[in-house]
Amino acid sequence: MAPAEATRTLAFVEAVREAQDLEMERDSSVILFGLDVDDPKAILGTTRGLVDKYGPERVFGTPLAEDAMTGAAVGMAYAGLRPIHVHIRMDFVLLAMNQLVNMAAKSRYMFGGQLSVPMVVRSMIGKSWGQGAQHSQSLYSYFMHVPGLKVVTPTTPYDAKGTLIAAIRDDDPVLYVEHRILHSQKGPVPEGSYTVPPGKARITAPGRHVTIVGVSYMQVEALRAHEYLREVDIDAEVIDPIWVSPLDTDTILDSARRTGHLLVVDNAWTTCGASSEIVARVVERLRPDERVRVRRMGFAETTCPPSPTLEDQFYPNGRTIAAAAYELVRGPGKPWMPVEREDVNAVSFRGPF
Amino acid sequence: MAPAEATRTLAFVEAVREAQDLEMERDSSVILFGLDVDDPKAILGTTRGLVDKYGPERVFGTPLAEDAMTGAAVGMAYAGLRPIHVHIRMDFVLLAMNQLVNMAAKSRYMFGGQLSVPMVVRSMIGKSWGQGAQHSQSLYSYFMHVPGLKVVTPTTPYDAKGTLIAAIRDDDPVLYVEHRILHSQKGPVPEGSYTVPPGKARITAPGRHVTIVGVSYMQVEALRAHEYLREVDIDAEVIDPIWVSPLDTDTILDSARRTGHLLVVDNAWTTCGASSEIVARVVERLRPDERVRVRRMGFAETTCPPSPTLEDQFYPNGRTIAAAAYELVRGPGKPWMPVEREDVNAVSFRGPF
Amino acid sequence: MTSASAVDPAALARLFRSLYRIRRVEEEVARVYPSDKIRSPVHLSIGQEAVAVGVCDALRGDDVVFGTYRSHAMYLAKGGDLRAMIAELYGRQTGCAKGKGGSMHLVDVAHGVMGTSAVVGTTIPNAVGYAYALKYRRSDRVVASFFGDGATDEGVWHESLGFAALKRLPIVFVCENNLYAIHTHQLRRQHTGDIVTRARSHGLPAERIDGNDILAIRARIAETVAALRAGQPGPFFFECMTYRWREHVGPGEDFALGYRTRDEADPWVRGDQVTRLGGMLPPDERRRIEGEVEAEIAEAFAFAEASPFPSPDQLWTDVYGTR
Amino acid sequence: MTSASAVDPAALARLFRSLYRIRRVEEEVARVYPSDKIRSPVHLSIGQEAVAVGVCDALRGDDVVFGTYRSHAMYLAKGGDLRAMIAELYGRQTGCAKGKGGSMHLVDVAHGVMGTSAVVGTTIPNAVGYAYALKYRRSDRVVASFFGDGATDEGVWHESLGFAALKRLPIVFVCENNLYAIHTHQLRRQHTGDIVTRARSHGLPAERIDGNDILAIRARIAETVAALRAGQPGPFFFECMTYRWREHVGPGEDFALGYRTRDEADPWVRGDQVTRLGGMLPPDERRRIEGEVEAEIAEAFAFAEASPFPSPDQLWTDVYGTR
Ligand SMILES: Cc1ncc(C[n+]2csc(CCOP(=O)(O)OP(=O)(O)O)c2C)c(N)n1
Ligand SMILES: Cc1ncc(C[n+]2csc(CCOP(=O)(O)OP(=O)(O)O)c2C)c(N)n1
Ligand SMILES: [Mg+2]
Ligand SMILES: [Mg+2]
Repeated sequence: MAPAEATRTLAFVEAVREAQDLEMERDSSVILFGLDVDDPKAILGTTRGLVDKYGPERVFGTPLAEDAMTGAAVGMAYAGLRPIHVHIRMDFVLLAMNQLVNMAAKSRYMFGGQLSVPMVVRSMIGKSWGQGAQHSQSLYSYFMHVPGLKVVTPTTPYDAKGTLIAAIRDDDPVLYVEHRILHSQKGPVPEGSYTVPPGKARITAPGRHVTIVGVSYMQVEALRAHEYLREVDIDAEVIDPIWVSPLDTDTILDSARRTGHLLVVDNAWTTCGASSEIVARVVERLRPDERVRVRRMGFAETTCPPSPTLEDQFYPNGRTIAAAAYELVRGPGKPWMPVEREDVNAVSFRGPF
Repeated sequence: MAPAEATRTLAFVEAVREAQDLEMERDSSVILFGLDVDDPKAILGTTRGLVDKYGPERVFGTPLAEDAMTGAAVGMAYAGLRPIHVHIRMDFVLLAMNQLVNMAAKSRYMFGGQLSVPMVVRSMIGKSWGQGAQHSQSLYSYFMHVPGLKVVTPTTPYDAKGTLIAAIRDDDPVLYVEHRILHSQKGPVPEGSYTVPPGKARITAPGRHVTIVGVSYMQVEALRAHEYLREVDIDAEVIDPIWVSPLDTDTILDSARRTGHLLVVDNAWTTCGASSEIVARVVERLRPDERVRVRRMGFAETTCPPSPTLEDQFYPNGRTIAAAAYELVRGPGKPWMPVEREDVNAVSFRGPF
Repeated sequence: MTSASAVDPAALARLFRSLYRIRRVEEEVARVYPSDKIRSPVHLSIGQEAVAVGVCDALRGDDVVFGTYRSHAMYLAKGGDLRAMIAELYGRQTGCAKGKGGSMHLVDVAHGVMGTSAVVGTTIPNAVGYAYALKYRRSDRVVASFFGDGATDEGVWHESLGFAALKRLPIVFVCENNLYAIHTHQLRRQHTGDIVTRARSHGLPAERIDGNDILAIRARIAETVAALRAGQPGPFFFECMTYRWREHVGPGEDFALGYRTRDEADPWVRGDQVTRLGGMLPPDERRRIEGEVEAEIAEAFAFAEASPFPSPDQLWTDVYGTR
Repeated sequence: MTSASAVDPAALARLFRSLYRIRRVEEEVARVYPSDKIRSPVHLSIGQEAVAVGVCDALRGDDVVFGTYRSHAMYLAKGGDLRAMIAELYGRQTGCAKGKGGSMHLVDVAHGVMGTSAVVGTTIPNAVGYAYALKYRRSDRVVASFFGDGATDEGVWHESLGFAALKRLPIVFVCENNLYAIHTHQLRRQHTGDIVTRARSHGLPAERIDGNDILAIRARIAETVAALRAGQPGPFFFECMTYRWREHVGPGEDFALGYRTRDEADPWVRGDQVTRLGGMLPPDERRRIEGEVEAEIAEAFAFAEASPFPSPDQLWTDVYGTR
């Protein structure tokens, strides 16, 4: 579906809300539930007004019962509904792994195509303000690992809306991963319906010297790195995969071939994460005569610490990404680290939780 | 600890049993539990006799309550015990993800070193005889992803015993992953205690032309490929990582540098799996002037089908691995596939379950 | 035991046919098994058929059921296609899941068999979600969720009952309590064996039906389903006591293992519902039914054997719906 | 309410000190919060202190407790170090978790505070496992497991109670029922609010203690712990009714949100146990205690402010024990 032109600026939160609203208006099989979706805070505003508009049968809070509620979503999907199940932290999805991996992912296959599971699981990655060990994880690689699931990590309000509409209409289970820091970001969002369908990445800044893939919130930091790198005449191409499963390897591979350097920055641990997958796919597909130098960045291989001095080091940021890209392009031995700039500033976060 | 000399041949199952027996004899803090560990089948024999020897307080079956029993193991470990928790299928560990990832992995860190979690989770990967979608998964990459956990995938009776003893004595949570097809394999196993400590891979067949890393059961198939490849004068070096976390990148990197070709064969899906991690680590560490051609193999990117004709294609095997290694070394365009040989035979499996 | 006079002859014949058919299908599976033609773990319901048949006979064709890896009985009782089931066990293209499910994942959506799972407890919340959808759609259809006593150990059982009670869903929970989870007796897993009280604590009516009595089961489920269709809020819970005659998985007996005795089994075998209902029928009607069933079974096994294995490209289909 | 005469004066003073200290620490946290010196989500127990203080006063120093992200009260009541707690909230190296835990992961093993978790329900089985270890070691120590009404929605709550009952473990489960999980009332999550009956269905004694009454709580827990130490088998379950005065997370009130009313809160505020116990003390003893506590709190905040942040290399320590 071709998007209408964007005549307005919306926050990410609003884009999510609107996508759900439009789809619920359009299709009575879409229902929305999860802990606190109907409470006064309305999941950071992403479900604001929906219970009033669609009633408590279509929009409802649940008991604290992640496993059963995920299983219920699967059963609703069997029955022809299109449930959206919301978790305010991705960390809680660990309680729902059995249903997601053993049932949602496998139903279509193990029932020989007799059943399908058109459901969406929305979950949010936390960061900052001392949320620490259990409120900061980005576990999307778990779902990339398993055939039968799709995973999307939108980073702009435009994509937030378009991918959510695509996810709701998709006949497969989709993990829709929001980053709390992105929630407040604003951007152009067309009115009406449009989809940003699975499997297509976007070049968010064209460049010649190095390809930087930024996943989820790290897309923002990758764009900052792009700015910093201009200072040293490095022209970075930045790519947002948007959907990490199915993953658009072609766009990334094509870019890496052109620049000869690939830096994948993930908002997650690198080990067995999206960054290792992207690197592996690219190098595996290079022809014998091709070379691309590669590097991954992600969370430090530690638990996430709440103390600000430690947390600063836990995450990659525009400057450390720029430094890594510099080293990749110019070689080791002459390190460079940009000085922090006001105009390439970090977003800060102090709740709400 | 230096291993005594191996004067006997034991089955993998027996090696596992003996490791537990020795450690329980040595240290009263070691206790063993899980569904059916005390039943007549004794987890394929791996817990045979232990309840009689150590009593029902130290060796006990549990309710079907994977989440709470994993949490209980964490609490026992806090209290100074060294619990071994057994799952007859790794697929069931999906019910225990919250405790493993949010508590076991993170306790030491998030409690500032005040608590530690010396526990072992044994779980088994199923294969064949139509076990299908939910009895065949190898989810170890989930645990490689998360700092604070260790993961071991032994493939010989010798390593089964030595790594299990190391895991029990380790002060961190260890996922000990057994493959059902390996359970019946026999090999030399020293009497008495010895450890095969974390972080050291083994070259199981030296070679010059291509490095084949085989993880878990795929180690057996990699060794078969090694045999087939002799037919075409390709001398494959085969490596068993043994511990996938911490992973011995050095040994693999060193080999890949020598052979110039790296084929990683995992007993799991490739996407965000151990194979993508191994490939990414190796290529990331190559110097600008070095080249290694890489390729991954693993489960087909589908759900595991029970029907034999489909299952055959789902898994890599000695012949398909040899064919892939051949292509990697000799280049595309002249494919070769060895003819099945009796003397390089597949193990077959028909239960017990 | 519910007296036979309460049941009309047509129903009696129907129930007997279903019981006998399931028993004989599973005996045939067990007979064929050593030939390695069925390369799939089989969890037989022999001895337990009365629960599935009693419950499903009280359901309508468009009602739906959810079960476990031990669901041959439920599948057949609900009307699942016999040929497709045997072909599935044989791993053939013509199987109900095209050879991609196996014995533990029987399905027949057209007849309301909504899927079965190898992971204990897993289909219980699926059934609850389906019931939510029915209520949301103002349907008068109902859901039956089958599971073993072992599943009641799991947290998800509680969560599922709690949510079903909270939303007053049109679902009947059916616990097939055969006293064991694999080889472990219920009382070695639960401090109190009183499952009904635990169910009730979530705020739903719950009762136990003793004696593996098909007529009692059928009567109570029929009343309950009628109430649900008439708009009475659910859910309802039934614990049906029963007994597995064969080993947990596989074709044989397992008394030699020592975890249970033949003495324990004896009263259940004596109370066998196939024999009981057979005895309630006129002998020639019984013979006629038996003959028809035998022919049907022979034909189904022949069909399975003659069916092709899935072609290699089938590995890659049914992974995703939208590409 | 349990009458004051039943409690000796020393105990009264001790309980008041503990209540007052927790109240004032949290008020101080709330006061400092807008300065952004505490960069950590805070879940205050203000209004609920009586449960933690009543329970912990009945425990021995070497008994252990497990709690939730809302555990300032439990931590302090059990004897957790105040300075280390405030430093942890400030993210400092001197914090109880060296700045690696934050407000939601308080710990003080030397004083039996065995850890708290941000994921609801998660420490309940940890507490059960610890109790298993105590029983295995023939210890006379006991475990108290604290959690909210929300945690009783979770399957793991049932699984944990079931296993504790099966193994007769020396553990006291303490449900702090403040009627809400975040903004959602218990009766919008549970068809019946009768948590005690659900607990009991697992085969353990369970009772409800109304009115946030610290003396009643302390008396019942003391009796229970004495019985456990005397060898009576556990577990025991208590549902302690209480009420959160402030918002779910953060320093302020939240009546403006509209999910609950001041009218609902009023009786709880009138029954405030800090005021009640303060009123039972001789005025100058009360003033002396208050003065000492204020000084201690001021010192603890000053200590935290003066403490260094963790050095960068601290990021990498405490990930693994054995390398
Ligand atoms: C979550 C989970 N844990 C463990 C198992 C292993 N297992 C397979 S069947 C079974 C027993 C289940 O007993 P019950 O629910 O009573 O069903 P029955 O086999 O008696 O029909 C167990 C423990 C499993 N399949 N799933
Ligand atoms: C497993 C899980 N699900 C959801 C949440 C989000 N959450 C945080 S606190 C909370 C409410 C818990 O209520 P209760 O157990 O009654 O404790 P209280 O906050 O009232 O002390 C919820 C739902 C969580 N932290 N963990
Ligand atoms: Mg059973
Ligand atoms: Mg509460």
